[in-house]
Amino acid sequence: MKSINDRSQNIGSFVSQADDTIIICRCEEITKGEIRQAIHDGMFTVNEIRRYLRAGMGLCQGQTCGKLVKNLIARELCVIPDQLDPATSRSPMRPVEMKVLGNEEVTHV
Amino acid sequence: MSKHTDVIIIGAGIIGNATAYYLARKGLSVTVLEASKDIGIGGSSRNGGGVRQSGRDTRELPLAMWGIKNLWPGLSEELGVDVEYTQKGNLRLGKTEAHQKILQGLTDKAVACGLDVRMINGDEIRAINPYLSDEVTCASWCPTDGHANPLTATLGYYKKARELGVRFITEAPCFELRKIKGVIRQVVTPDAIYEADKVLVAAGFDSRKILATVGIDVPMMPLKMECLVTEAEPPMFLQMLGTADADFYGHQSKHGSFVFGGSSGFEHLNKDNGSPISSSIGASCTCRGIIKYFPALADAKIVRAWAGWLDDCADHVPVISPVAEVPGLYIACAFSGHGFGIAPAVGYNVAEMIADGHSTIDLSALRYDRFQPKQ
Amino acid sequence: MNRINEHPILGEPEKGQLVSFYMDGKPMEGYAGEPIAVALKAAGVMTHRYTQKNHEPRGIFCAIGRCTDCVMIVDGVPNIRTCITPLVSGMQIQTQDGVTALEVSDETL
Amino acid sequence: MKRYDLIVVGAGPAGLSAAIEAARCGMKVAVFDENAKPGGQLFKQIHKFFGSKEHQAKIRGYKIGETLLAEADESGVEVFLNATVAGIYLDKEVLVQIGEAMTHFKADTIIIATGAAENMVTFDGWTLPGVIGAGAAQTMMNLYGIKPGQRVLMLGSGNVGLVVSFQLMQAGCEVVALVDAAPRIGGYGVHAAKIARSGVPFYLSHTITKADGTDCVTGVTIAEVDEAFTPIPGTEKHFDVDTICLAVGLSPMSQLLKMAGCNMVDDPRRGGQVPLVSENGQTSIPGLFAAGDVSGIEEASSAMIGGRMSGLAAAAYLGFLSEQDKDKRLADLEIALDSLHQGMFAPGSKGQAFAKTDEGIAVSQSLLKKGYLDDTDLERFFHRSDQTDKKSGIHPVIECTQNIPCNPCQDACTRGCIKIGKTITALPRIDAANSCTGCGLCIASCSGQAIFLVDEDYAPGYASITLPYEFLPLPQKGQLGTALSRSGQPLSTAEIIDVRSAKAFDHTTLVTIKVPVAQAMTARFFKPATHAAGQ
Repeated sequence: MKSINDRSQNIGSFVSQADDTIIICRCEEITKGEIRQAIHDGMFTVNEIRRYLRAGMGLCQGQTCGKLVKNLIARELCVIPDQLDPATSRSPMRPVEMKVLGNEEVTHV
Repeated sequence: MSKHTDVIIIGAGIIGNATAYYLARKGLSVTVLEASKDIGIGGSSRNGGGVRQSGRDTRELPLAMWGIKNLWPGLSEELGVDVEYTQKGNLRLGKTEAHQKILQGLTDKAVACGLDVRMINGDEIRAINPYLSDEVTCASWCPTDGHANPLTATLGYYKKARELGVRFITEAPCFELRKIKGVIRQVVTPDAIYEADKVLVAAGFDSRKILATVGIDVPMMPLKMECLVTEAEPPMFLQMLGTADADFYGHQSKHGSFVFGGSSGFEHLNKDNGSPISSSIGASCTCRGIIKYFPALADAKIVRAWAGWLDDCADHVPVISPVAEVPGLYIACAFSGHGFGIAPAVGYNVAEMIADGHSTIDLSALRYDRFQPKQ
Repeated sequence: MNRINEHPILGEPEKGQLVSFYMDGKPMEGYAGEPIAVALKAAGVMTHRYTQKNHEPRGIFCAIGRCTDCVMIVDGVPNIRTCITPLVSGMQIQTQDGVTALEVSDETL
Repeated sequence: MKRYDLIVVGAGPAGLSAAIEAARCGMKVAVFDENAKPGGQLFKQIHKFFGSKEHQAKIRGYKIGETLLAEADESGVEVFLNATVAGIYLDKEVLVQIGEAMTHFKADTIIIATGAAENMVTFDGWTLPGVIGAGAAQTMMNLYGIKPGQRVLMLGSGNVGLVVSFQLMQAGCEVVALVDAAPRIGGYGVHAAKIARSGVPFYLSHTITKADGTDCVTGVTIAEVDEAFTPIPGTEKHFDVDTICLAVGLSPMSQLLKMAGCNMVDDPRRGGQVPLVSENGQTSIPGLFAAGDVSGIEEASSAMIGGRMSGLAAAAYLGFLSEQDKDKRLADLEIALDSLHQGMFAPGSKGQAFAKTDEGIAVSQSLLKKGYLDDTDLERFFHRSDQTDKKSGIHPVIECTQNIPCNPCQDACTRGCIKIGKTITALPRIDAANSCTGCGLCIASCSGQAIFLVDEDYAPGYASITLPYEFLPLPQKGQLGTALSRSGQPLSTAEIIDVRSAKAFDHTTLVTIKVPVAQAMTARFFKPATHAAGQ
């Protein structure tokens, strides 16, 4: 198993590909090329890609692109996808209006 | 690859990354060891993004003022990453006489240090930010404050440092610091022993445990804080916001989403399972606080909430210092929730401290030994 | 023409009351209680929004409220997931452009 | 704070089954589901289920859903709909959005049964309106009575892609092609055969290279791929479609488990990020269980068993069920689950290519590549002694050539003509000693629609073929049309000589056509003269 912990390892230089313009993160409109470039900038984890590019940080919170991003990183780093952690799961699981989130129903047993 | 470099930095947060970058720029070889799997996963990416001078302790204010003057404006260009630095002022809001008193005190102290900050009334506040509710009656206003994106700033420093040859190793928690012949020399991780002439401990709250291995203590406690972020909204305002009561703070990001931090008041009683999971009430409390100040945001949807640990110092001011008992060892931790805005200045000055033995800004008020009994 | 009037297995679909709503100011009809997206689909509307960065059209994608691609402005509130939001008589639905309503010229009404 | 013995998240097959078992043990149970309708995917599944009686085989998914809901109601389970779980916190606290408020609940046990989310695949134009998930198509057609489009291309030949393609045709859409990058059809051959015989072409080792259109999909280009799944230039084919449907697998929707702090693992065999669980679905957090697709992608039948198991385990955890009773009941469920886990499509055999059936017969390569059995396959599968002995009079021909867990045909035949035996993945055999009455119950009971009644002696020079038909409008007796081959090719004029509907057939109409006797073993579908099937 190849380790992704050494961030100085040589992963080759960024070479653009024909399909780099394809959107991966539909919410934030982040392309495959941008994600591949970010990996070559040293972003080796799903969390780092997310924070660097906003991929997976839009309205759907990466529900659609999560696996795509993970597979892209794995391919670019030549590791198996299982080696990479998915992004952190965070509440709320679906978008909630502030007035609703702030409106806590108090029920007494 | 040799495991010896001029400097080892423990902790790949924004402090560690910025220091690594400025050290590399001076030509030093640097290794950064990060305990977790991700770069910048701690407080660096879990804060409200404030880049402010107002409301600060006078001991750290010079760093904040110097960084805003000298580093923040050119940072995006320097790092090649948009750190979204926006200098459109900071409103610290109050609703009551008690608030007014707190704000006035902070303002007076900052003015004495030469900061352009003043108290303004409700009408003046709403002239700056028309979305604020009528309940807001006073504020301190510092027009040179602002905000930036903590995520891209932290990773921007990482990217640039990496480009300059800094070696970053993740999942490398430091078990032990070791002196050889009285000076710092080794950093022990589960997989390897790394060697350097100088070591900087910038590992947030974990710094306490690491420093203890060479008999040094920084009195600090972990304090959980929670943040939340909305969906993208149409542009509303550009100021950084805070409140006298610290019930929330935040800003609208370049992306359009609002990033707010806040508290339920129970954070100091936190119970956790080892990771900074959000509490079940934190986000709700923060939302209620925000809506009172910004009724217009009631319909804004929260897309995620997160929690993080502050390394809260006994006197709520950072420790940035060389360690006399362990030559070659340096500390930059205990930022107490104020770290992000001063991070570039800290990195720059700590790099000077390590490389040159002195720094542009006098940091002596932030020494680690300030907690020792007075003689 | 998109409605299934009779299904070989499910028979006749259950429908709510026929109500009117407005799509970018234009009156349309749908069944109360069905998702807004279904009423729009029946009326032949494919584009629910245009994206912020590239101004590209988006419509129904997951149809279960997860992907957030079908969001529109409903009664003035943006980012409403139309695939899971029930249609109510008189609703004002607007095509979303980035995070605000698409400007619709009077001639198209 | 409102408190329950058990909180179940997700009112799908696993969640409801878990809740029912737990409530029957005396537990106070709440189920939260973010949807307006309960049942999860069951109400979108209008095909008859596979398995055996204990798995509710030959019952359509939505009917199973109705039964589960009735059982949940009867056993006192509280089902909260439009109730979105925002988060799970320490001490089994669950924060739920119900209406315009957030409500805090606590439970002594929690079962997460949030199911799965669809995987996606990217290509030029995949964000255009008109490109949708297969699940979206099902939701639109089967829950809301609306067609996703008029002309559809399906990507993905797993069971979801196959089943939804058939459902699209049932809803009145035209499926122009079924495409998969894999060299073999991933789902059940019987599902593929239903689609192939109505004329839908399969393009294996093909992928979508581009969706055309500026405002919405107006067409699609596919191309053949090489072994590295790279499109081969010059192999492009274009189709005018308004809809592209993606059915490229599912991933467990396990975010809540991760958020709750369960130890997780990325297991490709289970579809992605799943919790580490013990046998009955208990995660690394005591009292917190996972059931159904969220702990590993399978199908609804096994999800229901898995749900029941975790419901019983939760009951035992809180002392509502003795350890002995739990062990006994779990052992029975284990057997039921094991029987679903046999054969060529067992979870452990994923991606494996079988050369021979369990019976030692070489599998049909044509079925795997084109979706239908070819003439050489007939030789091996149906001209065996057990099928050919019966040449005169009406007799069943069962075109079931893969070891899938299913046996309703055996129970359906009251005359004992059809034998499967104890292992439900065995291929059905025809017992020629028993005579067939032509009742047709076997046809209607076959979830794969793979049984035909053939009578070579129907009339001089003519054979009759009775086949399952689930499209509208129904053909009328005397109506003329075209007999189609297994690959959907027109063979000859066919006349409808009988149309039978019955409650026992459950919406599968039995249509008998008259064809030249030479086509007795080749004609397998009927296309009305005036319009295409299903339109």
